[in-house]
Amino acid sequence: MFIFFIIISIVISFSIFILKNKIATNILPIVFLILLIMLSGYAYMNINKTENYFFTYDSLGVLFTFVLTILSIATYYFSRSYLKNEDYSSRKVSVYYSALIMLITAIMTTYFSNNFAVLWVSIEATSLFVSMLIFFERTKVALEAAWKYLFVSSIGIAVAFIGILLMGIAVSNYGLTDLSFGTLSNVVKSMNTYWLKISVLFIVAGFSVKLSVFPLYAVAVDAKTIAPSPINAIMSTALVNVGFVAFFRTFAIISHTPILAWTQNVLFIIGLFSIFIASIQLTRVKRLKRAFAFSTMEHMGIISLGLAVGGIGYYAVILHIVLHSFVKAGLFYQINKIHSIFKSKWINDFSAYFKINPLAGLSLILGFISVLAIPPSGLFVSEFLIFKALFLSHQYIIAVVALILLTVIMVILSKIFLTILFGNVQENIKVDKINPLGNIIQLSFFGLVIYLGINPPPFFMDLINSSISILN
Amino acid sequence: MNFLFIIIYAITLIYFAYSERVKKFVWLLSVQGFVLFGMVFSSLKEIEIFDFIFILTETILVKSIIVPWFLNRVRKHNGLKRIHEPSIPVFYSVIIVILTLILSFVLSNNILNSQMHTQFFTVAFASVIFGFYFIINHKNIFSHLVGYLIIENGIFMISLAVGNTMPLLVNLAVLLDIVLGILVLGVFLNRVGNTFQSDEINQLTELKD
Amino acid sequence: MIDLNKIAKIKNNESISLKDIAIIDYEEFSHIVIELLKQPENHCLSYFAYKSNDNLQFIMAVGDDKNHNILLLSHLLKSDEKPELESLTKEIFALHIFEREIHENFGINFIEHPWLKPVRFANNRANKEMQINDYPFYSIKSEELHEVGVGPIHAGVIEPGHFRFICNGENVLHLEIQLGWQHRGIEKLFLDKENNLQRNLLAENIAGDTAIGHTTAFAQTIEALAGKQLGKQRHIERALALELERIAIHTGDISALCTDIAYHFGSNVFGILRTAIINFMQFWSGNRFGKSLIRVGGTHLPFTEELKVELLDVLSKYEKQFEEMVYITFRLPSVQNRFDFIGIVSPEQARTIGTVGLSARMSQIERDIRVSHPNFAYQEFPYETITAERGDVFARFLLKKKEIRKSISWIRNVMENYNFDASQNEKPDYQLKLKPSSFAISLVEAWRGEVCHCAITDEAGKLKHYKIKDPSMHNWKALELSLRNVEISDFPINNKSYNLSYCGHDL
Amino acid sequence: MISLLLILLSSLFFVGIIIQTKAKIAARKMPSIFQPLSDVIRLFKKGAIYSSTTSIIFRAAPIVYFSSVLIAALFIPFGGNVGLLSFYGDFVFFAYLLAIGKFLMIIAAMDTGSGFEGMGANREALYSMLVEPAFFILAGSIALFTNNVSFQELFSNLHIVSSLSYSISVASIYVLIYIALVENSRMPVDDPKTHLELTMVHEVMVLDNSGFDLALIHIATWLKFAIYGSILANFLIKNTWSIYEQIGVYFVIQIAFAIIVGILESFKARNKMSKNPQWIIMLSAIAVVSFLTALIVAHKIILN
Repeated sequence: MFIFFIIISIVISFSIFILKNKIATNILPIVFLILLIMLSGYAYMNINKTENYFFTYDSLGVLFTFVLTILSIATYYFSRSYLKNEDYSSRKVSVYYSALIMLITAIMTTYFSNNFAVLWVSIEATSLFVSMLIFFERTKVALEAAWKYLFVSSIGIAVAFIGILLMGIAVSNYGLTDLSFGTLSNVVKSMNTYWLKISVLFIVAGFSVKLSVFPLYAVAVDAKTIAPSPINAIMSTALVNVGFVAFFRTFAIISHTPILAWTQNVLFIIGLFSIFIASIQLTRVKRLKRAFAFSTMEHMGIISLGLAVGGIGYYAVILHIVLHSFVKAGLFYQINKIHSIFKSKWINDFSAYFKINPLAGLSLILGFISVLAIPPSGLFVSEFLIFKALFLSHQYIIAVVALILLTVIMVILSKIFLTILFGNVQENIKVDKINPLGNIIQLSFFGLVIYLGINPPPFFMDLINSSISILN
Repeated sequence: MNFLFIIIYAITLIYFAYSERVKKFVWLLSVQGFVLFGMVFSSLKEIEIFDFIFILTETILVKSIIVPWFLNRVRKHNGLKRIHEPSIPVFYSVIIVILTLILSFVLSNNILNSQMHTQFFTVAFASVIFGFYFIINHKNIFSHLVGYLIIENGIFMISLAVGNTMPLLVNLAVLLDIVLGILVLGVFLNRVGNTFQSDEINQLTELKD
Repeated sequence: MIDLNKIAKIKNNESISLKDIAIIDYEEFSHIVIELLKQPENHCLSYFAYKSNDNLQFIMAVGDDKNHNILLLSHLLKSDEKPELESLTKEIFALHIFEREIHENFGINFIEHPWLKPVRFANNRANKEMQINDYPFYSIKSEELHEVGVGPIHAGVIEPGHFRFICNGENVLHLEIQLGWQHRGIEKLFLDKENNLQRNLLAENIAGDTAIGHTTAFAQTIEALAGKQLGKQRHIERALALELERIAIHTGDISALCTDIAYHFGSNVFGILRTAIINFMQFWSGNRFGKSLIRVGGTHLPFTEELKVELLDVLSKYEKQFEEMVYITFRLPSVQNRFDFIGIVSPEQARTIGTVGLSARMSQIERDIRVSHPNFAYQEFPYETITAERGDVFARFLLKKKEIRKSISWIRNVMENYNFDASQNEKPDYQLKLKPSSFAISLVEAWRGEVCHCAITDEAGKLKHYKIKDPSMHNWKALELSLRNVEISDFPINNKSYNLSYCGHDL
Repeated sequence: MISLLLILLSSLFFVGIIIQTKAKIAARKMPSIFQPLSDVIRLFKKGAIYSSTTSIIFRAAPIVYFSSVLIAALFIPFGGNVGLLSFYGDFVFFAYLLAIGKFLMIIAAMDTGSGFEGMGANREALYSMLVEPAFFILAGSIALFTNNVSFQELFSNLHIVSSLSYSISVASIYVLIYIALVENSRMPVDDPKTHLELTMVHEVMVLDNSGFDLALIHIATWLKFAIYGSILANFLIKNTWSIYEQIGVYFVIQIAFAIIVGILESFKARNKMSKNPQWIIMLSAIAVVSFLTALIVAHKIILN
């Protein structure tokens, strides 16, 4: 089934690319979305089923697929308005959609792959398609960002590949020939810890490009600054989740080996450094998207901490990343709106958004509350759980330092939000007819976050719990 | 016989550190491709026709013919300067590459694993480390691409050392990486060359706030 | 905007009555000069002073490269006035050398000139107390720096000149060049000798490697003063000789550059090739440098159809070997490594110091008399300027090669389209009657750059002042600039790549 | 004894062959092969002139330089025959003997107080310093390879059998040829023909030497070339050959070496001065690689 999905997606993407006409760009993406919904339903039905040898519908994958499906639908909606607003040629539009469809397919492949090689190949594929989308506007800056993203993520992925190869040593010791996660987690236990440590370092450092955490955070931030906002919504959420999947799978393999404690320390370092760098960088940002890119980095830092601390942290981490996906997506859709109203990308050019567009202002406030993890945001619940886990495992220093840094970030982001929301209306701002549907989608995202945080439905909890069951 | 190729590979790394000419970089990459082929060929225990064809395409065709040809085209298309000035003087680069090689040989000596061909590690580590150094050291995009390819060659050798039992999957990954990476990177490089009128990396600073 | 109507305008190789050159006061003069020279198409050809009834008359010739005009400006410093003028150098740096020369000759104090000192220590210098031995070199006081002095006597067989380097280790921070050891008082000799043949011989010896260039300029100046119109063929012959001289010297330079980087193969082959060309000159004129070929008012050695056959033969042989050797040399990595990015003079710098000829063209400045002020031959057979981009030694090396090719194709064009007529043989006329109280100017693009000769006659039609400007005057400064932040061991190749004239500068 | 005779003999024509090769390539008339010899004889006939600023060092330097090179020549073995002097670790002594002579030349150049000579001495000192590790690493790797530490035993135990030992000897010969070029101040490091003081290295150092002293310096240079040529020859000569074969091959190698030098100098431009250090360190780098190879061959590094 999954291999058919990939083939059909490629066919759809390719035909959009070839046909280049309005009908294709209007209809085919919808066909793809329907396919996506069907696949996520199918995956949920056949949970833990292995298909085509390389793919397994495991709970984490299914959970993320749900998120991706919802985001894809929203992204499609906002992409339409984005493309219409700027009035791009049908050729560019077709490139946009075909790349987007391939990106979503590649992301799906990473979620479901049960094998390091396939995971690695599909992550490589995501960088290719993302860089095509980053370059979409064809400006000098876009080119710069796309080039840097492609180059550094290629290097990051090469580094990760070295790690995977080293892990392959363990497998080859047993005369096995596949790199599936199941096999690996069975054999690495008896592997030389020295080599295992090196391989973990390589893998983590390499995939940090995708998770946009320390050490290779910079290019992802740059890319997110430049990419079209709907793409940004995918990049900061589903693509980051790809990085998380890679981290998580590696961690799952390691979790039963003697180097677990060491790996946890590595993750602590990554997490703390990411939050620290994000807070430093946030003091200097001038572009709105960049601010949010660093906010993503901060959240991913928290997730690393949660993954490192374990226990209740595992649950919180999955919850956090799912909720973060919805919040960030909603915010990026909103940023798209802000940019098109103020015709600028710089924070200093924005003011009095609340007066100009009250409904959007309201949803921005809600997003603001959500992203800063202020109750009733669901992120508050997950963050609270992570810090609780930190304190429970006596990581006081880390917890306190992280909290202080989070406070700093909160202050800076609040300042940015206040600048945008209030102040005097600028003279040259003309507001077009406001379509409430977009805001409703965002509001429903933020509502979903609150709902999932406070009262998670049982199937959702089940998925999370079964995802983390391999860790415990 | 295998050691001979390893030694030649080590010497190509030294030449990479030594030379500043763009043409030389491309040429050296091509040589490395042939050396890699030699390595694979001499370490093959029995020749299976499919494996053999695959390796032939990957090393000779891709690494030493297509990629250098493509890079040469990019170089000419963008009218790159003949010399790429590194930020660290060549003198120190040569010393660094020597140290890297020694380190890498000593490291490989300490690996005790009967399953691996530790001989490949000797230059593979050096190649990866040097590739990173090369990227850091050079200021321009084209050289970055070259550095990336040096890393790729190092990875290829690690996969030779490790992937005795599972060559196909590993090689497929490397091949995909090279073809997609280089073609797309190259296309972007062309565009960068067209847009920025210069191949210096310090031109690419508009993104910083 | 300035009113250009007031300013006297002539073409190249023309004369004008002195009274048609309006004398304006210095303030207006400076204003006009600054306005003019700020435009990139204008550059100063010559600026000199001469004694006229105890007063000092200054004349400046500005070349307008776009409209092919030469603008003449003049101002007067009365004998009772204080010998002081506001320096124009601080606005137009290219004038520094002219003001220094006037300072040398007449002791005029140019106020706020950045580095006012005599160009050379001529016999007829104004301030006899200044000695060349206590020449004020620029110096930097620092513990880390040291000075290296080279010359005036050199290890190779070259002319005298002193080079003072201020170095930081192997790197040159500053180079100052002091010339003037070669001063012969040529300009004065032109006035002393009454006979045009004697003058003609003098012109051939202004600079040995530019014999044709200087002699042509001289002959054209005198002919302009006499108002004599030469036949077409003479002009074409002169241009032909000029191009042959260019090919020969450029080939020699390429050979010498190869020698300096110890590429002996190239050095030898290009040396041999140069011989082929100068041997043809010997065949034509009896002298390898073309001396005695160009004479005032005509020539004893007209170019003939037989010579044409011979020349084409020589050129085709030359070209074949040249192309082969060029293919090897210019691609040789060790040669490229040696020349690339060394001694860069940026287009802005080159424009500021007012370089001419090859030194200007190496940094994208299209300054070429053959195009901007063509004489008859280049009007009939137009020449296109070629420039190089980077302004480094390699650019100069490359430009020499390209100019050789261009010259050969120009000669071929002439050979194919012009039939030399043996009946047109004007003999030299040394008794030409010069117009009284006139000014004449002649510009020639010699191989090194523009050669400018100016002459002024008195009321009786005798030469009153003769002014020679060799392109080296401007271009030595380019050498100084290209040495900045270059290793001292790269000085020889820089020097050779310009191959500037000592005697042409010293006069 | 025989090796000393051979070195002396071959030194007579070595530079002559280089000059002849270069002349041949440049399509010029060749000077006699003994032209350098007659130049030196002419110099011997002249008296030396000393600058008034120089001290005893300047006068002593050429003699010390010459004798150090001459003594160094005594260490060179030939085929199975031991050199006149030979002891445990003599190649270290050999290298420092040459260094002493060079050192004296350098301070003698400083002694003249001329700016140029100081500059040249400075450059020469730098290059000698850089080339030293190359020589020692190379000697070390051959010592490791053969398990011996004196010249004679190094060469007599050198068995080139496997492909790796071939690669070691190829690398060694390559490095040795270039070490010889650097030590003798030839192209691409230095141009012996140049007339430009600013680019000179060795030539500018001996600018103030004249007559007898200059002749000694010239002869020392020839000897040095012949010494390096002999070392190269020792690489290739097999002990099992008869003595006549060995002598024949020896001269062939010496002549080939001279011709190679001549060809190198004709078809290549010299290095940029700032490129020289990196060019010389390159030799050390290649020597290191051959050292690593020797380690593998000697099973000091165990790889599978």
